[in-house]
Amino acid sequence: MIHFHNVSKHYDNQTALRNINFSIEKGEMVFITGPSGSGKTTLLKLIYLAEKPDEGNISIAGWETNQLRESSIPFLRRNIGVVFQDYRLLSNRNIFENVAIALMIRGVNDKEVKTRVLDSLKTVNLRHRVNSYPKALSGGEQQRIVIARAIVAEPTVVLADEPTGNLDPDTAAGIIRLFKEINLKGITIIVATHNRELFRNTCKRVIRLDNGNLVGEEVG
Amino acid sequence: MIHFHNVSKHYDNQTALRNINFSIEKGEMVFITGPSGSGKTTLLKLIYLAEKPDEGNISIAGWETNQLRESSIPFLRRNIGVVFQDYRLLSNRNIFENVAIALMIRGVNDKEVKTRVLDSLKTVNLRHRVNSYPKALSGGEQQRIVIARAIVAEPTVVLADEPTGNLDPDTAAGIIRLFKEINLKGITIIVATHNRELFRNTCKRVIRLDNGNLVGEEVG
Amino acid sequence: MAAPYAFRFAFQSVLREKWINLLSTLTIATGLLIITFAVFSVYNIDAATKKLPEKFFMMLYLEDNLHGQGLENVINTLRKDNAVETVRYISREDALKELKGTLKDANYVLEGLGENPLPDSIELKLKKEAVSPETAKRLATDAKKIKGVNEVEYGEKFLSSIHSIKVGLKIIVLTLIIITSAGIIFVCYSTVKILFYRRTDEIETYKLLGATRGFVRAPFIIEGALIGTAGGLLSLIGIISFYYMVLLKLSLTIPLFKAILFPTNIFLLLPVTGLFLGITGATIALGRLRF
Amino acid sequence: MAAPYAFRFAFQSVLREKWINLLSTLTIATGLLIITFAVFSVYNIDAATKKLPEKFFMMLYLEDNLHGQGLENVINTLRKDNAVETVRYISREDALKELKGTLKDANYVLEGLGENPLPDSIELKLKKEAVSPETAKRLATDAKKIKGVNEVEYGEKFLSSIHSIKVGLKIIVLTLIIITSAGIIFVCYSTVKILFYRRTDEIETYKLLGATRGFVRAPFIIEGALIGTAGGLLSLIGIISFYYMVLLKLSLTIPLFKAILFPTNIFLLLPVTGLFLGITGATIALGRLRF
Ligand SMILES: Nc1ncnc2c1ncn2[C@@H]1O[C@H](COP(=O)(O)OP(=O)(O)OP(=O)(O)O)[C@@H](O)[C@H]1O
Ligand SMILES: Nc1ncnc2c1ncn2[C@@H]1O[C@H](COP(=O)(O)OP(=O)(O)OP(=O)(O)O)[C@@H](O)[C@H]1O
Ligand SMILES: [Mg+2]
Ligand SMILES: [Mg+2]
Repeated sequence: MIHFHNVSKHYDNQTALRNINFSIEKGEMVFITGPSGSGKTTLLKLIYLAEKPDEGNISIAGWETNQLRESSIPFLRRNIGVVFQDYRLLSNRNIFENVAIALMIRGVNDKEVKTRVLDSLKTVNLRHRVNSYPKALSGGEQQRIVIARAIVAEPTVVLADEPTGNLDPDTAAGIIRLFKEINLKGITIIVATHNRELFRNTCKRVIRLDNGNLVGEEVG
Repeated sequence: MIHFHNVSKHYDNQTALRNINFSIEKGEMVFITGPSGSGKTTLLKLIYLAEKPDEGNISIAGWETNQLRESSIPFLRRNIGVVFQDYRLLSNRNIFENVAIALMIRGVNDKEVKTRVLDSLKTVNLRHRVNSYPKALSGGEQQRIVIARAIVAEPTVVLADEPTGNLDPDTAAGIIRLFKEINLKGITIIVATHNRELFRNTCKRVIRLDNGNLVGEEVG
Repeated sequence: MAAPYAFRFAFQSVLREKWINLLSTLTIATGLLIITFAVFSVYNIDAATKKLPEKFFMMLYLEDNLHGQGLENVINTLRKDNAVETVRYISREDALKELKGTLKDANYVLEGLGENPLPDSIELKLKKEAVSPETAKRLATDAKKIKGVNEVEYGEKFLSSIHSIKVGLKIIVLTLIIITSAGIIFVCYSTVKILFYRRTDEIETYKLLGATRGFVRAPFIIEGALIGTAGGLLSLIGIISFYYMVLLKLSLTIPLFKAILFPTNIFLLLPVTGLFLGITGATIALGRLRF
Repeated sequence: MAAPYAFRFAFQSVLREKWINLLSTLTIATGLLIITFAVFSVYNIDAATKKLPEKFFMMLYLEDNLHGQGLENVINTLRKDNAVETVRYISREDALKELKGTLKDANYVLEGLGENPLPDSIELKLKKEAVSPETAKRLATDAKKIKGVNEVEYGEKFLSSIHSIKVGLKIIVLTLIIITSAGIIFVCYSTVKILFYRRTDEIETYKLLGATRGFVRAPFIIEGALIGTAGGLLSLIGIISFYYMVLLKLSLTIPLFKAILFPTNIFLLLPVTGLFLGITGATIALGRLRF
């Protein structure tokens, strides 16, 4: 499903990733961990094509990303649901619309949008805040909206970047349980997190980054 | 130093805090914990006067906040360093300027600004990123900048709202150690967090909120 | 299809930022109103100066007692000239009558006159487009060569000053209108552009969620179109109320205003211009979208 | 003191968002340029029409053989009138000379004349500000009552048409300039306002960090002042280049342009107007700051 071959990524005078090799198969659930600034977000960005690798090849669902035409990028992204570390909620749209937009982009009709958005908000326990604006939500509530938006369109891959940074342990555990359920339906899930609690005893693969290097793999 | 007397805060149709009473003495270090949406951020906002209580009284350093003239608010805020949960970094200014602004506002001269900002960036291990812009930093790096900005002006109170949500356990522990050091100098520190690891074995007061109610106090 | 969402998004966006959108709309309206006034002034100045050449004529004084064949010969030769519009024969008697009319209250100066001292003459009018100092000079030289023509007279100074007023006014007014219009169009465009800038975050989010170029662009362009058209309609309302509330009332008391031409149908172009401005501004503000 | 920071912040902000700031600057410059052209046109039209009343005069025809005391009496009575500027006595001999000059080539009509048929007369010029159909009528009636005055003549029609042209032009031009200036000033203000809106987040952050109102406002207002002044200077450069590159060159070939008045020193107001616009726009855009 996802293959990194000798991938490196440099920013100006900063090396974010160095010679990374790994594969993730369809239906897998994988954790990526490492200290602050180790390259977790960069690795996810390479997958959802927000950044291009400086060296090496990445293939996603059989596509070589560096041979992809620019106009196909949106369609590839529609198979990926992303929980952005910085949320990327639209401050001028309410919660319903923020989640609905993921479906609207895919051309889903109004009626289906409504039921699916409300379902998705229910899974993150925020159905009652459907008409609020992002600013009126607590940090953790905002984070759960982002999670709802990432899964509402039932993508084939979910990338979650520090999805529980603002959630208390119980809510966080609930989110991981949710990811596991989705994973059981065959959806590939990649979670970048520094929180060891999340992958402890999950029996899932954990890829460990440090300072841009892949330093090891274990089972959580 | 900080006294809450029967304080309640309601948003539109949402009760964020209900009948809260507590006192924090000068030089204390206190944790506030509770699940997502329990009112931690709201409580801190009442202290730094970003919100007004709907009922009850709050006194800070001897000032009754509801009797405070609006023009004195900036001067009261200058005694408080805040780590905002949503960072509030200025995207059009580089890291140096983002931290320096806390000193500029207080009228510190250029030379002192420079040494103090660099010192402060060193404590959060980001001195080398002094010329970067917030967007070029990882989530955890941004969070550390916010911490640097909160402490750079050596305020008498530090309010930290989920200051380690994007930090790995080692870095997070480092930040708590930093807060403890500052606290030893007599600075009052209030940390709102859902992360139990932070206050475990600190021997500090922990105030527990749930759904807007103060449900208990313990020692971490 | 993305179209219905695009319209909904655009309308929502217009409503949510209503104050700043209203400001842009008013800016565009004002801009178009000013252009319209400028065009309207040019139109009227042009109409007014167009009539000036009609007042120009040349006088040919004929030899005494030129009749029949000789006179016809002169008239026909003149008619053949491309620059000539009308040829009018004025007998010495008619000329005296005209002179008396011109002198009016002072015509007792002619009372002592025994015999009519005036010659027969021919009044030439030139074609409007041919009226110019050069043509008049050429024609005068030619006419003098015709047998039977004694002398040619025309307001040489009058003509050249009229000519320079016409050309001068045209240059001034055209310069002004070109500068003004270019300026106003730039101002409107820049307003729309400033209005849409700093939406990069919003656009970036749409793209990362998998939106196509069309999906991202459509709401912004529709919003620009709405703002532009609204501005155009407002300016149309403005110009029509100006007509009914100012011009029409003034023309009742001051006759000069009756002469002002007001081509209302042309002003229907305003909403279209607004639409064009809005769309162009938004499109250029969005720039090239890269994924 | 916050002042040095304020300036530094403002300059940095101008540089960082240079394109959009440049756009606003150009917008203001264009706006001011257009106002200047408008004012400049009014100024010239006004100057041109001011000379029209100078051409107006009234003729008083006197009784035959009015000399000495009688003539002096008439002249003194006229001089006492407030509306009168000059009183010129024209003897019948001078009048004939003038008529001959006017008829020019056609003055052979006077050849048959034996005795001079013209009367003595007085030419009255009115004070510029007094020239109006009403005053002329009143003066004519008064003058007729003076002993020795036979008849009063003046271009009644000429006067009233000149008058309506003057009043009409003034109304049109003043309406246009008021509308245009109000419009342009609004446009400039709205540009600055749109430029500064959506900075609420930045302002909120400053406030939460403990900044006073002055600290928050100063950089924005200085930035507005910079943009406004730059716009004003640009328009000044524009107007001066227009003068040297267009007007001066045209006046060499087309004499009419020599008559155009160009009050360069007034245009020095432009940067000040720009400054004022920038500051006002920014101040209003910031609104009331609450903590
Ligand atoms: N746009 C950029 N320009 C320059 N450097 C960047 C940019 N984005 C990221 N970096 C740097 O690349 C390194 C890796 O960043 P990345 O965001 O991948 O870290 P991370 O593992 O997600 O960290 P965190 O846990 O703090 O979010 C960091 O040092 C960061 O400062
Ligand atoms: N501006 C607002 N308008 C309406 N409701 C609000 C507003 N701000 C906060 N709330 C609500 O008040 C409640 C308490 O919010 P608060 O931000 O204090 O929670 P929190 O304890 O900080 O949560 P988290 O750990 O998720 O940050 C939440 O239910 C939130 O939705
Ligand atoms: Mg990250
Ligand atoms: Mg919070």
